[in-house]
Amino acid sequence: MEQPGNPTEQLQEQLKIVKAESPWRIAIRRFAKNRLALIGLIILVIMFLLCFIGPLFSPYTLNQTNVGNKNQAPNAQYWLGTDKLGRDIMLRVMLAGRISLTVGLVATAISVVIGAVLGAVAGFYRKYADTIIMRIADIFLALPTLPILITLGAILSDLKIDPGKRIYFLMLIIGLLGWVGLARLVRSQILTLREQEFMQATEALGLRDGRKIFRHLMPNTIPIIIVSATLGVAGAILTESALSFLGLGVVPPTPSWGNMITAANSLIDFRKRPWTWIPPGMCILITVTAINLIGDGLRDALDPKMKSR
Amino acid sequence: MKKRLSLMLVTLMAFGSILAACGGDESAAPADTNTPTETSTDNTATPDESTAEEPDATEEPAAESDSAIGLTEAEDMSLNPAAATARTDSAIIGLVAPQGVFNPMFYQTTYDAYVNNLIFPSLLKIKGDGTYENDLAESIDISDDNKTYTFKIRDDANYTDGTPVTAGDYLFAMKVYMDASYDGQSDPLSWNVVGAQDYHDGKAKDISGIKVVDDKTVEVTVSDYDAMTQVNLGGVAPLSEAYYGKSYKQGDVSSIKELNNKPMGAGPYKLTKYTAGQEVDFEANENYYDGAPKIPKLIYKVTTDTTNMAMLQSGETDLDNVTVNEDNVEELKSMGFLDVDVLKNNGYGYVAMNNNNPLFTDPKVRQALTYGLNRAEVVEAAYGPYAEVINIPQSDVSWAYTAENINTYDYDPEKAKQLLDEAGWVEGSDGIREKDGKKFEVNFSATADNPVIDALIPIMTENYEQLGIKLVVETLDFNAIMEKKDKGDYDMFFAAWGLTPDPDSTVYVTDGAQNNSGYSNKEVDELYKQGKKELDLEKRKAIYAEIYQKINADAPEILMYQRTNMNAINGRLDGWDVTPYKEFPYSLHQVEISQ
Amino acid sequence: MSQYIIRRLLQMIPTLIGISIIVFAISQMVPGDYITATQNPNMTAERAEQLRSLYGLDKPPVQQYFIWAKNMLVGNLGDSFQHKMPVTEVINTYVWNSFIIAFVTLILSWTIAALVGVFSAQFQYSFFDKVVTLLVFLLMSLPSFFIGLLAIKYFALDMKLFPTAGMTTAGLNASGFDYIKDVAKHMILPVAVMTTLQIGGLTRYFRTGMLEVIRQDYIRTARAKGLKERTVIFKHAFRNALLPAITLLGFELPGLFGGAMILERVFAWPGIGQIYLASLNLRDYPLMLGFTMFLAVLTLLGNLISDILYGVADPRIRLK
Amino acid sequence: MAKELVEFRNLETHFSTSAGTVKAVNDVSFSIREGETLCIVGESGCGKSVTAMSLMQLIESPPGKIVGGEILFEGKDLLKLNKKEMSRLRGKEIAMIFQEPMSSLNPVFTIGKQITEPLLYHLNMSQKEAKARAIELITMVGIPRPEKIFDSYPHELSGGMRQRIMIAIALCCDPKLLIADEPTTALDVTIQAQILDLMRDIKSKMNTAIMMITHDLGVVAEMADFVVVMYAGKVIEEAPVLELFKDPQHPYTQGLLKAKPVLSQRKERLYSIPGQVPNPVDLGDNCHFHDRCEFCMEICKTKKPPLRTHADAKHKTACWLYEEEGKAQ
Repeated sequence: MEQPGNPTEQLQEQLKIVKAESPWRIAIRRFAKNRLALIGLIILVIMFLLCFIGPLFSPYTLNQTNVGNKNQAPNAQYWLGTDKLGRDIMLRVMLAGRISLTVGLVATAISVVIGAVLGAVAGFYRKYADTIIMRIADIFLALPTLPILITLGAILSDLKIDPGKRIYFLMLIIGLLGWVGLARLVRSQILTLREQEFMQATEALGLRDGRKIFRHLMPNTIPIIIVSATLGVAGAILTESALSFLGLGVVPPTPSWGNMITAANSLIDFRKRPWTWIPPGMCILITVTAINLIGDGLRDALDPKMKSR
Repeated sequence: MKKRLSLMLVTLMAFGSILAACGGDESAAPADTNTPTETSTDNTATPDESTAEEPDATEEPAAESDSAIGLTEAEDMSLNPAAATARTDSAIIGLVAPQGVFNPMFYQTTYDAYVNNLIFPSLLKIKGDGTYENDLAESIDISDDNKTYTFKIRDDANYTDGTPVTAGDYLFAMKVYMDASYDGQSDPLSWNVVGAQDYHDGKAKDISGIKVVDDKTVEVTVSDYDAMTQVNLGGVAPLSEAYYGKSYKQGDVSSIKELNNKPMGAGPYKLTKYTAGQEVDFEANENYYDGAPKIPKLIYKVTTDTTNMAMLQSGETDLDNVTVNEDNVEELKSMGFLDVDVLKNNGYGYVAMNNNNPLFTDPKVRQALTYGLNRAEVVEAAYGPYAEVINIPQSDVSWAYTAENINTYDYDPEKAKQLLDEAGWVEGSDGIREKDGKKFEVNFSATADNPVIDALIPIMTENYEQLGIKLVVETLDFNAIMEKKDKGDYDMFFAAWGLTPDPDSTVYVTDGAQNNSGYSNKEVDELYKQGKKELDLEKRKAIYAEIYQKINADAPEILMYQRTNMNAINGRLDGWDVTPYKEFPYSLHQVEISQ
Repeated sequence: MSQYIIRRLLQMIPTLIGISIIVFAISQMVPGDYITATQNPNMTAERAEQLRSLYGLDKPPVQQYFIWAKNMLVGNLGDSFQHKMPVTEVINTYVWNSFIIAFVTLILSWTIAALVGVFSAQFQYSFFDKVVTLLVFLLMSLPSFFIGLLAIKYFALDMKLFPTAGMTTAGLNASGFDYIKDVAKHMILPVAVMTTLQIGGLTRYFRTGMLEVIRQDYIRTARAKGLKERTVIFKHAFRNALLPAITLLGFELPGLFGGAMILERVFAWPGIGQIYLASLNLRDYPLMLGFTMFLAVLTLLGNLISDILYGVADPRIRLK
Repeated sequence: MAKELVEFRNLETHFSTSAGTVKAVNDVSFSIREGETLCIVGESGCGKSVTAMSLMQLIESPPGKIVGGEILFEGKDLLKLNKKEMSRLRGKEIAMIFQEPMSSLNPVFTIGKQITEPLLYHLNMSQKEAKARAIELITMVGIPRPEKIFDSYPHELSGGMRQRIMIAIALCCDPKLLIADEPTTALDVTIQAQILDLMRDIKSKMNTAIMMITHDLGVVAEMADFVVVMYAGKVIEEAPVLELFKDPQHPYTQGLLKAKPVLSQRKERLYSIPGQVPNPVDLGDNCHFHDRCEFCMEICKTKKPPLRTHADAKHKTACWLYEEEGKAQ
């Protein structure tokens, strides 16, 4: 029962076990042992299943409007009620999940990978690499997002890209816009970490840079990456609905959780028709919470400082 | 965190734009209605139809038809909150933030116009039915050739600084209009005033066509006239040369623009304080020539569509323009102390078809697409009783409106199929019609921030699928759609037009500045020319009726609906005279407080 | 250190030039211009031509860029098309309204987030921690206008605790302290909502930072020295947990002046956010470009300041 | 004989994990006398550090918890003190240095600040006095140019210097007991020797009792007056250092000594104890070493041997080999 060790010790630990079992294997084993993380994973899987398989069992279809049934409260026929065009909210929430889950996860993954890698490289090599990467980050940060998006939307339209496929561009764009913050955070952590003794040890061992960065430095930045990712997923899901208006996202009537919530945009909707916004809101909440649970589990699993508790 | 921030930023920006656009014509989007036309202030005579093209947003279904439109009086004034009744000598009017361009020549938004309306009277003003009457002008004499207009300004008209309104001030205003550096929204050179071009080009120091006969009389000569000339010339608001002209030099109007936030005119109110983005305070002009306004103090308070109802409810405002939908109307009526006035909007929504595109050159195809779309269902779904399907591009409250010999294109898929067959588009093996090996596949662009689109897209997609037409829908930024339109690189898009009081327009004229669809019909062109030149109202009515019948038959675009606007007014204020053409500022000076 | 700062400041020059070129290029690519965006139905081709030449929009883009850049160097951002006054004046008129709420929000959100984060971390997986976590996620799951509307409904309309919207009471002719009091009263709701939204993410970062730090050996050392728990947490642990947050602090500088488009709108707050949005919708390029560059400078400065602060706060980092 | 300074009586410290309860310290009793150096030896995870942390009451809770026993310090039961009283004791009467000099100092504060902190807090010195005392301490632990060091940050110092600083911090309030948890493990050999010299030096100067935790018998031989051997949360043998080295009784201790290379008697290969430390979760009530013990008997698997004196009065062993029941088998 040692106290959590420091990076030096951690390195020794790792060196000891490199042969026996790779850190990733250990991570998987630890992750599987983390109950909360597993619950998070299960919730996420259930969400996916519901969204991708659920609609197959629905008696309604996407384009089916029925003004006579508009704004119904949840009832036996419409379990979650209907919206202002008389569409089944249950079906829409599930269909919306396909878009929102995919966009949220993929876009976040893109920005996290770019942000973490660029941040780590900048922090590790410093000098020119740092200057160049960080100045690019500055430029990204300073660019006016909305005009760029409008322009991109127009360009995609001019190129006659199938509107159904623009969602891929959307994910890419949200991902590309989101990496700067994380890059700066990771960079500053790496700047500190690389000055620590255990890095001198890796120096002595003659490890390659890539290994130093990804094996020894990056694991220490996992917690912050996870926070960033959790926040990012929610952000991406909500951002999607905004970008749809610029020709970059889904086309109505295709629903997304974001555009379903945004559709309820007055005090009256809020008061009179909670069933229009609570389901998509809950879905985002559940997704974010699940991802956070998984994230915490991942962090504990990957964190060498956390010993076999 | 930054990541979150930047994403948030995107979200913010985009939501912002949505909300902005959502506000509907009256409330928000700078890009739409606020466009001044030369019709601007009181003169509103403008030749043209329409102000904005952006579809009017955020309206929703509502109550039942006929009763839906018109004024519903407050029922129980005892419910009036103390905050409102405490204001015994003032009224607060809620509106979207003006930009501080308080000059009738330069303003950009409707809300700046609302301010200008109170401060700068023109020679003419609009009446409730969309025609004009004298305001500052005591009389207008028109020469027999219709080219010389003699305006006589009222003797009792004085600026709020006590100096009289003179003919010279009119000339001064005209000079500013004609100045080369004038960058307002009007197109004064199109008024054909003799000598205007020379003044504009700096070749002359005066405008030869404008003669100051005496202090109160000015004579304007035009090189060519039309139905709009009198309104164009009479729509000018004289500007005090003594106040505005101190540092004016030909070719540089910047000294006048510098006074934009310190306006001084001869109107019923004078501006006492302007706090950007918050409020504009006015004080009654005791010496107003039409009689001192009955409310001594007036405040324009900035509201947004998210809170304007709440502020009416709490009594913080006395009047506001609220987006029309069933919820809002019901809510406002239930407050009991508000007069709720639902008015026809001067405008209509439509689906444009590119008439130059081989797909749509055949009128039969365009008719088929109109027959084949269940417009009534779309409008019902989007607006309920607060909008109507239209079949001619004119408001049914206009004098130019006609219902005679107009095909209503009621939903009829069989007829549509038959027309398509006749046009040579036959169903292919995959169920999609084709002609000469080309599939009938249509790209449709629309702005997304709008209740019509929500209903239109699914219904349209399904309706057209039945006809054997494949619809590919995209949502885009409004300006991006307009650019596609300008380049002619589009099949169909959804938009809306605003209507001006006068039916003259270039929307359906071959190569007209506003012609979006590329529609061309020589007869229509000729009729529009006649209509513009004709000064007799009855004759004009006949001409425009004919125009609308031809357009109706050609179906250059799918006309969709005319919707409504709503003013909610605290019942303690009486004496309004508001119509779709005559907005609330025009009768403010006669409104009184009756507790 | 001063060498480092000078070098970074020098680096800002090419960066800003790069930004200005990209921003300008985007403005050229965005569909529509002021003339088309204003949608004036009476606009004849001739008048459009006149206006474009008045505004210099008819010149080749490269020439336009250099004119713009040259004017910018002497501090002239040009005149706003729609406001008909200098861009600097427009910005100056509205930006301070945005600044005051952003500033108060900044102070509040950082203070609260730090405290909540610290407690959340110290009592990880406690009831308090779980409630905070769930609340944070809940706030993240709803768009900001939603939360703004909610606040108005409960606190302004139902409980009548605060004014509904706006920055001052209409017709109030107060000055001095009364004026400040009035503005403060109007500020409470928007600031509260913005703070709530900001706290969310920040709390997560602080919590994570603290969780990392309190497991470090030097915290054990501090405890072994017999220091009070409060000293251990707030002096030894917090100072280290704050390090990543310094990076985030740099982002706040442009945020202070950038305005909040949605919430300004929801609360009818006369801030710069809505003005900027309008400039974009109307393609009022001088205002749009000017404000973008203004924010760009602040962004770069913010990052520079955060880098310097980081170097100061963490002695292990050598700024070279 | 010196007075007893610390006495552990039946200390029980448990950790709850997802896999079950770990009795990290299981019924441990021994004592430390004033001015004496006591070494606790054992493999990783045998509970030596937890014993020390229990004394400091720095067990992370949850998951750790002291569930039973007493720790008497100068006759007072530390476990009965409240938080404030305990923190008054920590750093002042009982000081501790750790295995990892690299990370045991706060990276963002200067050395000076970290040394003066307890002086200001425990002894209420003025800033000036504290600084003077700190410089004195830095000099005492053998670091040249103390003024400069005073204003340095930890990362500017080498590992050995940092451990010296840790010692300086530990000594600043003249503690009666210094706990050193593997103070030299992370250092290289020459530095190790210097640090040990320094500690011996200090002990002789200040008459501080030292409780040293180590798995290095070399260190034990050099430093200890008295040795406690722990295995799987239990004390299995305790004796004065010479006695233990001369006559190790418990098979585990014997194994440990065999495992230690000795220059004078080079063997073909180093001896190592076969098998592994048992899984610490839910250990039975028996001799925990039984499955690695070459002398294992039936009773070892079923019954826990008591810790008892056998030959020398100060030498106690817990092993059935020396018990009647064991011998009987």
